[in-house]
Amino acid sequence: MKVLYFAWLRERIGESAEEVSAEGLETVADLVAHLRARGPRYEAAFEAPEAVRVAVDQKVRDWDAPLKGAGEVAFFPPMTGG
Amino acid sequence: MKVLYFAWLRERIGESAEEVSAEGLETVADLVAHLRARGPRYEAAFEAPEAVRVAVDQKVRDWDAPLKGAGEVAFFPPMTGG
Amino acid sequence: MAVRVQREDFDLGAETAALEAGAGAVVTFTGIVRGGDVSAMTLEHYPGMTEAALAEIEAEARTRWPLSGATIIHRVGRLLPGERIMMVAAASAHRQAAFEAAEFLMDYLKTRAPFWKKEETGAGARWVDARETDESAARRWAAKG
Amino acid sequence: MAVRVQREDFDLGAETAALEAGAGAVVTFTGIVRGGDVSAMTLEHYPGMTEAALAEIEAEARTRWPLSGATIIHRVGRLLPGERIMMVAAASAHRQAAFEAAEFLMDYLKTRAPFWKKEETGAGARWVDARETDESAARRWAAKG
Repeated sequence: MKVLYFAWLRERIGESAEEVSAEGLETVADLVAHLRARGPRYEAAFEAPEAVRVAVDQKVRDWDAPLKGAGEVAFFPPMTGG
Repeated sequence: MKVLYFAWLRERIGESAEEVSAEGLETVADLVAHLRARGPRYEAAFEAPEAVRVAVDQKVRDWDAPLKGAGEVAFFPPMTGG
Repeated sequence: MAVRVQREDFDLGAETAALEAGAGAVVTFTGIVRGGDVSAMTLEHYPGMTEAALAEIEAEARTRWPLSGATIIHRVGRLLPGERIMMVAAASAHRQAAFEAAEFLMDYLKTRAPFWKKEETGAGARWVDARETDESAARRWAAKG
Repeated sequence: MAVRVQREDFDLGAETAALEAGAGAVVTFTGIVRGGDVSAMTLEHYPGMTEAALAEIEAEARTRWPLSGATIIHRVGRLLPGERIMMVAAASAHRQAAFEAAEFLMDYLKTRAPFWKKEETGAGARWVDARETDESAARRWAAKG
Protein backbone atom coordinates (compact mmCIF):
# COMPACT_ATOMS: atom_id res chain seq x y z
CA MET A 1 0.00 0.00 0.00
CA LYS A 2 1.39 3.39 -0.98
CA VAL A 3 1.21 6.07 1.73
CA LEU A 4 1.55 9.75 0.78
CA TYR A 5 2.15 12.84 2.91
CA PHE A 6 1.50 16.45 1.96
CA ALA A 7 2.31 19.91 3.33
CA TRP A 8 3.48 19.95 6.94
CA LEU A 9 2.87 16.21 7.37
CA ARG A 10 5.39 15.63 4.59
CA GLU A 11 7.83 18.05 6.21
CA ARG A 12 7.54 16.50 9.67
CA ILE A 13 7.87 12.92 8.44
CA GLY A 14 10.58 13.80 5.95
CA GLU A 15 9.09 11.66 3.18
CA SER A 16 6.48 12.38 0.52
CA ALA A 17 5.66 8.73 -0.17
CA GLU A 18 6.49 5.28 1.12
CA GLU A 19 5.34 1.68 0.89
CA VAL A 20 3.65 0.30 4.00
CA SER A 21 2.40 -3.25 4.37
CA ALA A 22 -1.32 -3.32 5.02
CA GLU A 23 -1.06 -6.57 6.93
CA GLY A 24 -2.99 -6.45 10.17
CA LEU A 25 -4.34 -2.94 9.44
CA GLU A 26 -8.12 -2.80 9.07
CA THR A 27 -8.83 0.93 9.10
CA VAL A 28 -7.12 4.25 8.57
CA ALA A 29 -6.98 4.63 12.36
CA ASP A 30 -5.01 1.35 12.56
CA LEU A 31 -2.58 2.69 9.96
CA VAL A 32 -2.09 5.92 11.90
CA ALA A 33 -1.41 4.00 15.14
CA HIS A 34 1.07 1.80 13.24
CA LEU A 35 2.86 4.86 11.82
CA ARG A 36 2.98 6.74 15.16
CA ALA A 37 4.75 3.75 16.69
CA ARG A 38 7.59 4.25 14.22
CA GLY A 39 9.09 7.14 16.13
CA PRO A 40 9.15 10.86 16.88
CA ARG A 41 8.85 12.15 13.28
CA TYR A 42 5.59 10.28 12.82
CA GLU A 43 4.48 11.17 16.36
CA ALA A 44 4.99 14.84 15.49
CA ALA A 45 3.05 14.53 12.24
CA PHE A 46 0.04 12.89 13.87
CA GLU A 47 0.14 14.61 17.28
CA ALA A 48 -3.09 16.52 16.54
CA PRO A 49 -5.21 13.97 14.67
CA GLU A 50 -8.13 16.37 14.32
CA ALA A 51 -5.88 18.53 12.10
CA VAL A 52 -5.11 15.66 9.73
CA ARG A 53 -7.29 14.65 6.78
CA VAL A 54 -7.06 11.36 4.91
CA ALA A 55 -7.86 10.23 1.37
CA VAL A 56 -8.12 6.57 0.44
CA ASP A 57 -7.54 6.00 -3.26
CA GLN A 58 -7.90 9.77 -3.76
CA LYS A 59 -11.28 10.12 -2.04
CA VAL A 60 -11.57 11.97 1.27
CA ARG A 61 -12.54 9.49 3.99
CA ASP A 62 -12.99 9.29 7.75
CA TRP A 63 -10.46 7.66 10.04
CA ASP A 64 -12.65 4.61 10.45
CA ALA A 65 -12.58 3.94 6.69
CA PRO A 66 -11.51 0.37 5.85
CA LEU A 67 -8.18 -0.17 4.11
CA LYS A 68 -9.19 -3.43 2.41
CA GLY A 69 -8.26 -3.23 -1.26
CA ALA A 70 -6.78 0.28 -0.87
CA GLY A 71 -3.81 1.04 -3.11
CA GLU A 72 -3.05 4.58 -1.96
CA VAL A 73 -3.61 6.37 1.34
CA ALA A 74 -2.75 10.07 1.67
CA PHE A 75 -2.50 12.23 4.79
CA PHE A 76 -2.66 16.01 4.65
CA PRO A 77 -3.86 19.13 6.51
CA PRO A 78 -7.20 20.79 5.71
CA MET A 79 -7.10 22.15 2.18
CA THR A 80 -6.19 25.78 1.59
CA GLY A 81 -6.41 26.32 -2.15
CA GLY A 82 -8.14 29.10 -3.99
CA MET B 1 -35.23 74.74 -21.53
CA LYS B 2 -33.84 71.81 -23.50
CA VAL B 3 -36.08 68.73 -23.67
CA LEU B 4 -34.59 65.36 -24.65
CA TYR B 5 -36.27 62.10 -25.66
CA PHE B 6 -34.72 58.64 -25.66
CA ALA B 7 -35.57 55.16 -26.98
CA TRP B 8 -39.23 54.72 -27.99
CA LEU B 9 -40.18 58.21 -26.77
CA ARG B 10 -37.70 59.64 -29.25
CA GLU B 11 -39.09 57.39 -31.99
CA ARG B 12 -42.72 58.28 -31.32
CA ILE B 13 -42.08 62.01 -31.09
CA GLY B 14 -39.67 62.00 -34.01
CA GLU B 15 -37.17 64.30 -32.30
CA SER B 16 -34.27 63.63 -29.96
CA ALA B 17 -34.09 67.16 -28.56
CA GLU B 18 -35.97 70.45 -28.76
CA GLU B 19 -36.21 73.81 -27.03
CA VAL B 20 -39.38 74.36 -24.98
CA SER B 21 -40.22 77.56 -23.16
CA ALA B 22 -40.62 76.92 -19.45
CA GLU B 23 -43.02 79.84 -19.09
CA GLY B 24 -46.08 78.87 -17.08
CA LEU B 25 -44.72 75.36 -16.36
CA GLU B 26 -44.08 74.69 -12.69
CA THR B 27 -43.49 70.96 -12.63
CA VAL B 28 -42.57 68.08 -14.88
CA ALA B 29 -46.25 67.11 -14.93
CA ASP B 30 -47.07 70.57 -16.31
CA LEU B 31 -44.47 70.10 -19.04
CA VAL B 32 -45.91 66.71 -19.98
CA ALA B 33 -49.46 68.16 -20.20
CA HIS B 34 -48.08 70.98 -22.34
CA LEU B 35 -46.33 68.52 -24.67
CA ARG B 36 -49.33 66.18 -24.98
CA ALA B 37 -51.44 69.10 -26.14
CA ARG B 38 -49.15 69.46 -29.13
CA GLY B 39 -50.67 66.56 -31.01
CA PRO B 40 -50.82 62.82 -31.65
CA ARG B 41 -47.06 62.13 -31.72
CA TYR B 42 -46.67 63.51 -28.21
CA GLU B 43 -49.92 61.87 -27.11
CA ALA B 44 -48.55 58.54 -28.27
CA ALA B 45 -45.25 59.09 -26.46
CA PHE B 46 -46.91 59.93 -23.14
CA GLU B 47 -50.01 57.71 -23.40
CA ALA B 48 -48.79 55.48 -20.57
CA PRO B 49 -47.19 57.93 -18.12
CA GLU B 50 -46.27 55.17 -15.66
CA ALA B 51 -43.91 53.80 -18.33
CA VAL B 52 -42.07 57.11 -18.70
CA ARG B 53 -39.17 58.23 -16.51
CA VAL B 54 -37.84 61.77 -16.26
CA ALA B 55 -34.50 63.32 -15.43
CA VAL B 56 -34.13 67.00 -14.60
CA ASP B 57 -30.60 68.25 -15.21
CA GLN B 58 -29.50 64.62 -15.53
CA LYS B 59 -30.91 63.47 -12.18
CA VAL B 60 -33.87 61.09 -12.08
CA ARG B 61 -36.85 62.89 -10.57
CA ASP B 62 -40.58 62.39 -9.96
CA TRP B 63 -43.25 64.01 -12.09
CA ASP B 64 -44.00 66.56 -9.41
CA ALA B 65 -40.41 67.84 -9.52
CA PRO B 66 -40.20 71.62 -10.00
CA LEU B 67 -38.78 72.95 -13.25
CA LYS B 68 -37.56 76.23 -11.79
CA GLY B 69 -33.97 76.78 -12.91
CA ALA B 70 -33.90 73.54 -14.92
CA GLY B 71 -31.76 73.65 -18.05
CA GLU B 72 -32.39 70.13 -19.36
CA VAL B 73 -35.33 67.75 -18.97
CA ALA B 74 -35.15 64.24 -20.42
CA PHE B 75 -37.90 61.67 -20.91
CA PHE B 76 -37.17 57.97 -21.39
CA PRO B 77 -38.45 54.46 -20.65
CA PRO B 78 -37.16 52.45 -17.66
CA MET B 79 -33.49 51.70 -18.13
CA THR B 80 -32.40 48.40 -19.65
CA GLY B 81 -28.61 48.44 -19.69
CA GLY B 82 -26.25 45.74 -18.52
CA MET C 1 -11.39 53.53 -10.75
CA ALA C 2 -12.61 53.63 -14.29
CA VAL C 3 -15.98 54.20 -15.88
CA ARG C 4 -16.23 54.20 -19.66
CA VAL C 5 -18.98 54.36 -22.29
CA GLN C 6 -17.66 53.42 -25.71
CA ARG C 7 -18.49 51.92 -29.10
CA GLU C 8 -15.34 49.77 -29.15
CA ASP C 9 -14.88 46.36 -27.62
CA PHE C 10 -12.83 46.00 -24.44
CA ASP C 11 -10.14 43.59 -23.26
CA LEU C 12 -11.31 41.83 -20.10
CA GLY C 13 -7.86 40.43 -19.38
CA ALA C 14 -6.16 43.83 -19.58
CA GLU C 15 -8.90 45.55 -17.56
CA THR C 16 -8.66 42.90 -14.85
CA ALA C 17 -4.87 42.94 -14.80
CA ALA C 18 -5.03 46.69 -14.14
CA LEU C 19 -6.96 45.95 -10.92
CA GLU C 20 -4.78 43.13 -9.65
CA ALA C 21 -2.02 45.16 -7.98
CA GLY C 22 -2.77 45.30 -4.27
CA ALA C 23 -5.84 43.07 -4.52
CA GLY C 24 -6.36 39.50 -3.38
CA ALA C 25 -9.47 38.90 -5.44
CA VAL C 26 -10.97 40.30 -8.62
CA VAL C 27 -14.51 39.39 -9.71
CA THR C 28 -15.69 40.28 -13.20
CA PHE C 29 -19.00 40.11 -15.00
CA THR C 30 -19.19 40.19 -18.79
CA GLY C 31 -22.51 40.58 -20.61
CA ILE C 32 -22.82 39.15 -24.13
CA VAL C 33 -25.49 39.60 -26.81
CA ARG C 34 -27.47 36.35 -26.88
CA GLY C 35 -28.53 34.90 -30.21
CA GLY C 36 -31.76 32.98 -30.60
CA ASP C 37 -34.31 35.11 -32.43
CA VAL C 38 -32.23 38.28 -31.99
CA SER C 39 -30.10 39.17 -35.00
CA ALA C 40 -28.67 42.42 -33.58
CA MET C 41 -29.01 44.75 -30.61
CA THR C 42 -28.61 48.52 -30.49
CA LEU C 43 -27.63 50.24 -27.27
CA GLU C 44 -28.72 53.84 -26.84
CA HIS C 45 -27.63 56.02 -23.92
CA TYR C 46 -27.89 59.53 -22.50
CA PRO C 47 -24.46 61.10 -22.99
CA GLY C 48 -23.34 62.99 -19.93
CA MET C 49 -25.91 61.56 -17.56
CA THR C 50 -24.71 58.00 -18.25
CA GLU C 51 -21.12 58.70 -17.25
CA ALA C 52 -22.29 60.54 -14.13
CA ALA C 53 -24.63 57.69 -13.16
CA LEU C 54 -21.88 55.09 -13.62
CA ALA C 55 -19.45 57.13 -11.54
CA GLU C 56 -22.09 57.43 -8.82
CA ILE C 57 -22.77 53.68 -8.86
CA GLU C 58 -19.08 52.97 -8.56
CA ALA C 59 -18.63 55.49 -5.74
CA GLU C 60 -21.57 53.93 -3.92
CA ALA C 61 -19.97 50.47 -4.20
CA ARG C 62 -16.75 51.87 -2.73
CA THR C 63 -18.58 53.21 0.32
CA ARG C 64 -20.14 49.79 0.92
CA TRP C 65 -17.16 47.46 0.42
CA PRO C 66 -13.39 47.84 0.95
CA LEU C 67 -12.48 47.86 -2.73
CA SER C 68 -8.98 48.43 -4.05
CA GLY C 69 -10.45 49.12 -7.48
CA ALA C 70 -13.52 48.87 -9.68
CA THR C 71 -14.24 49.20 -13.39
CA ILE C 72 -17.43 49.66 -15.38
CA ILE C 73 -17.32 49.60 -19.19
CA HIS C 74 -20.50 49.72 -21.25
CA ARG C 75 -20.64 49.67 -25.02
CA VAL C 76 -23.16 51.60 -27.11
CA GLY C 77 -24.22 51.29 -30.75
CA ARG C 78 -25.18 48.22 -32.76
CA LEU C 79 -23.89 44.83 -31.58
CA LEU C 80 -24.25 41.33 -33.00
CA PRO C 81 -24.95 38.08 -31.14
CA GLY C 82 -21.82 36.88 -29.38
CA GLU C 83 -20.43 40.39 -29.00
CA ARG C 84 -19.59 41.72 -25.55
CA ILE C 85 -22.02 44.39 -24.26
CA MET C 86 -20.44 45.44 -21.02
CA MET C 87 -18.26 44.45 -18.09
CA VAL C 88 -17.87 45.29 -14.46
CA ALA C 89 -14.96 44.32 -12.23
CA ALA C 90 -14.48 44.68 -8.49
CA ALA C 91 -11.16 44.16 -6.72
CA SER C 92 -10.67 43.68 -2.99
CA ALA C 93 -8.44 41.96 -0.48
CA HIS C 94 -11.36 39.63 0.26
CA ARG C 95 -13.32 37.40 -2.07
CA GLN C 96 -16.74 37.98 -0.54
CA ALA C 97 -16.40 41.76 -0.88
CA ALA C 98 -15.34 41.38 -4.53
CA PHE C 99 -18.29 39.09 -5.31
CA GLU C 100 -20.86 41.26 -3.55
CA ALA C 101 -19.58 44.50 -5.05
CA ALA C 102 -19.63 43.03 -8.57
CA GLU C 103 -23.25 41.92 -8.08
CA PHE C 104 -24.14 45.32 -6.70
CA LEU C 105 -22.52 47.09 -9.67
CA MET C 106 -24.53 44.89 -12.05
CA ASP C 107 -27.84 45.36 -10.26
CA TYR C 108 -27.46 49.13 -10.11
CA LEU C 109 -26.14 49.35 -13.65
CA LYS C 110 -29.23 47.55 -14.94
CA THR C 111 -31.69 49.84 -13.19
CA ARG C 112 -29.94 53.18 -12.51
CA ALA C 113 -27.85 53.92 -15.60
CA PRO C 114 -29.55 55.44 -18.67
CA PHE C 115 -29.07 52.75 -21.33
CA TRP C 116 -31.80 51.30 -23.54
CA LYS C 117 -31.65 48.18 -25.66
CA LYS C 118 -33.42 47.66 -28.96
CA GLU C 119 -33.42 44.18 -30.45
CA GLU C 120 -33.74 43.31 -34.13
CA THR C 121 -35.59 40.05 -34.79
CA GLY C 122 -37.08 38.33 -37.81
CA ALA C 123 -40.44 39.82 -36.74
CA GLY C 124 -39.08 43.39 -36.57
CA ALA C 125 -37.36 45.57 -33.99
CA ARG C 126 -38.47 45.95 -30.38
CA TRP C 127 -37.33 47.89 -27.35
CA VAL C 128 -36.40 45.59 -24.49
CA ASP C 129 -38.75 45.94 -21.53
CA ALA C 130 -37.36 46.59 -18.08
CA ARG C 131 -37.76 43.53 -15.90
CA GLU C 132 -39.27 43.65 -12.45
CA THR C 133 -36.70 41.02 -11.37
CA ASP C 134 -33.92 43.51 -12.15
CA GLU C 135 -35.62 46.20 -10.09
CA SER C 136 -36.13 43.86 -7.14
CA ALA C 137 -32.51 42.67 -7.40
CA ALA C 138 -31.40 46.31 -7.11
CA ARG C 139 -33.75 46.97 -4.20
CA ARG C 140 -32.22 44.22 -2.07
CA TRP C 141 -29.13 46.40 -1.60
CA ALA C 142 -31.22 49.30 -0.33
CA ALA C 143 -32.65 47.00 2.33
CA LYS C 144 -29.12 46.02 3.39
CA GLY C 145 -27.57 49.46 3.00
CA MET D 1 -15.53 22.55 -19.61
CA ALA D 2 -11.94 22.87 -18.56
CA VAL D 3 -10.07 22.04 -15.41
CA ARG D 4 -6.33 22.63 -15.29
CA VAL D 5 -3.54 22.49 -12.73
CA GLN D 6 -0.41 24.18 -14.01
CA ARG D 7 2.73 26.07 -13.08
CA GLU D 8 2.27 28.66 -15.83
CA ASP D 9 0.18 31.78 -15.65
CA PHE D 10 -3.16 31.93 -17.49
CA ASP D 11 -4.86 34.50 -19.72
CA LEU D 12 -8.17 35.51 -18.15
CA GLY D 13 -9.36 37.30 -21.29
CA ALA D 14 -8.74 34.28 -23.52
CA GLU D 15 -10.28 31.85 -21.03
CA THR D 16 -13.38 34.02 -20.71
CA ALA D 17 -13.68 34.55 -24.47
CA ALA D 18 -13.73 30.77 -24.90
CA LEU D 19 -16.87 30.66 -22.73
CA GLU D 20 -18.73 33.55 -24.37
CA ALA D 21 -20.24 31.72 -27.35
CA GLY D 22 -23.82 30.86 -26.49
CA ALA D 23 -23.70 32.59 -23.10
CA GLY D 24 -25.35 35.82 -21.97
CA ALA D 25 -23.21 36.25 -18.86
CA VAL D 26 -19.75 35.17 -17.73
CA VAL D 27 -18.58 35.69 -14.15
CA THR D 28 -14.93 35.21 -13.28
CA PHE D 29 -12.95 35.16 -10.08
CA THR D 30 -9.18 35.67 -10.05
CA GLY D 31 -7.13 35.08 -6.92
CA ILE D 32 -3.88 37.01 -6.49
CA VAL D 33 -0.99 36.60 -4.05
CA ARG D 34 -1.29 39.47 -1.59
CA GLY D 35 1.82 41.26 -0.44
CA GLY D 36 2.10 42.69 3.05
CA ASP D 37 4.43 40.53 5.14
CA VAL D 38 4.35 37.70 2.60
CA SER D 39 7.33 37.66 0.23
CA ALA D 40 6.34 34.49 -1.65
CA MET D 41 3.81 31.68 -1.58
CA THR D 42 4.25 28.05 -2.60
CA LEU D 43 1.26 26.01 -3.71
CA GLU D 44 1.49 22.25 -3.23
CA HIS D 45 -1.10 19.82 -4.54
CA TYR D 46 -1.93 16.12 -4.79
CA PRO D 47 -1.43 15.20 -8.45
CA GLY D 48 -4.22 13.02 -9.74
CA MET D 49 -6.60 13.63 -6.87
CA THR D 50 -6.57 17.39 -7.51
CA GLU D 51 -7.70 17.11 -11.12
CA ALA D 52 -10.40 14.59 -10.14
CA ALA D 53 -11.63 16.85 -7.34
CA LEU D 54 -11.78 19.90 -9.63
CA ALA D 55 -13.68 17.94 -12.29
CA GLU D 56 -16.13 16.80 -9.60
CA ILE D 57 -16.63 20.35 -8.33
CA GLU D 58 -17.28 21.57 -11.85
CA ALA D 59 -19.70 18.72 -12.58
CA GLU D 60 -21.55 19.49 -9.35
CA ALA D 61 -21.92 23.15 -10.38
CA ARG D 62 -23.37 22.03 -13.71
CA THR D 63 -26.03 19.94 -12.02
CA ARG D 64 -27.06 22.94 -9.88
CA TRP D 65 -27.13 25.75 -12.47
CA PRO D 66 -27.83 25.87 -16.21
CA LEU D 67 -24.26 26.62 -17.27
CA SER D 68 -23.11 26.81 -20.86
CA GLY D 69 -19.53 26.48 -19.68
CA ALA D 70 -17.19 26.59 -16.70
CA THR D 71 -13.44 26.77 -16.19
CA ILE D 72 -11.20 26.17 -13.20
CA ILE D 73 -7.47 26.87 -13.45
CA HIS D 74 -5.20 26.60 -10.42
CA ARG D 75 -1.49 27.25 -10.41
CA VAL D 76 1.05 25.33 -8.33
CA GLY D 77 4.65 26.08 -7.40
CA ARG D 78 6.21 29.24 -6.02
CA LEU D 79 4.43 32.55 -6.69
CA LEU D 80 5.31 36.13 -5.80
CA PRO D 81 3.01 38.89 -4.51
CA GLY D 82 0.87 40.24 -7.32
CA GLU D 83 0.96 36.97 -9.28
CA ARG D 84 -2.29 35.23 -10.17
CA ILE D 85 -2.96 32.05 -8.15
CA MET D 86 -6.12 30.73 -9.76
CA MET D 87 -9.29 31.56 -11.64
CA VAL D 88 -12.77 30.20 -12.01
CA ALA D 89 -15.29 31.22 -14.63
CA ALA D 90 -18.96 30.34 -15.02
CA ALA D 91 -21.01 31.08 -18.15
CA SER D 92 -24.79 30.99 -18.40
CA ALA D 93 -27.69 32.61 -20.21
CA HIS D 94 -28.58 34.29 -16.90
CA ARG D 95 -26.52 36.56 -14.71
CA GLN D 96 -27.70 35.20 -11.37
CA ALA D 97 -26.78 31.63 -12.33
CA ALA D 98 -23.32 32.77 -13.45
CA PHE D 99 -22.71 34.67 -10.21
CA GLU D 100 -23.94 31.86 -7.96
CA ALA D 101 -22.04 29.16 -9.82
CA ALA D 102 -18.80 31.16 -9.66
CA GLU D 103 -19.22 31.61 -5.90
CA PHE D 104 -19.98 27.92 -5.53
CA LEU D 105 -16.88 26.95 -7.53
CA MET D 106 -14.76 29.17 -5.27
CA ASP D 107 -16.23 27.89 -2.02
CA TYR D 108 -15.80 24.24 -3.03
CA LEU D 109 -12.37 24.83 -4.49
CA LYS D 110 -11.17 26.32 -1.20
CA THR D 111 -12.37 23.42 0.91
CA ARG D 112 -12.63 20.31 -1.33
CA ALA D 113 -9.60 20.44 -3.63
CA PRO D 114 -6.25 19.22 -2.33
CA PHE D 115 -4.08 22.33 -2.47
CA TRP D 116 -1.96 23.70 0.36
CA LYS D 117 -0.36 27.11 0.64
CA LYS D 118 2.93 27.89 2.34
CA GLU D 119 3.84 31.51 2.86
CA GLU D 120 7.34 32.93 3.17
CA THR D 121 7.62 35.92 5.50
CA GLY D 122 10.41 37.87 7.14
CA ALA D 123 9.81 35.71 10.25
CA GLY D 124 10.13 32.43 8.34
CA ALA D 125 7.82 30.15 6.37
CA ARG D 126 4.39 29.00 7.56
CA TRP D 127 1.63 26.80 6.22
CA VAL D 128 -1.61 28.71 5.79
CA ASP D 129 -4.29 27.50 8.19
CA ALA D 130 -7.69 26.49 6.84
CA ARG D 131 -10.29 29.05 7.83
CA GLU D 132 -13.58 28.14 9.42
CA THR D 133 -15.23 30.91 7.40
CA ASP D 134 -14.25 29.06 4.20
CA GLU D 135 -15.74 25.84 5.52
CA SER D 136 -18.98 27.54 6.53
CA ALA D 137 -19.15 29.30 3.15
CA ALA D 138 -18.94 25.90 1.46
CA ARG D 139 -21.54 24.40 3.78
CA ARG D 140 -24.19 26.95 2.81
CA TRP D 141 -24.50 25.23 -0.59
CA ALA D 142 -25.16 21.87 1.04
CA ALA D 143 -28.08 23.44 2.90
CA LYS D 144 -29.49 24.76 -0.37
CA GLY D 145 -28.65 21.71 -2.49
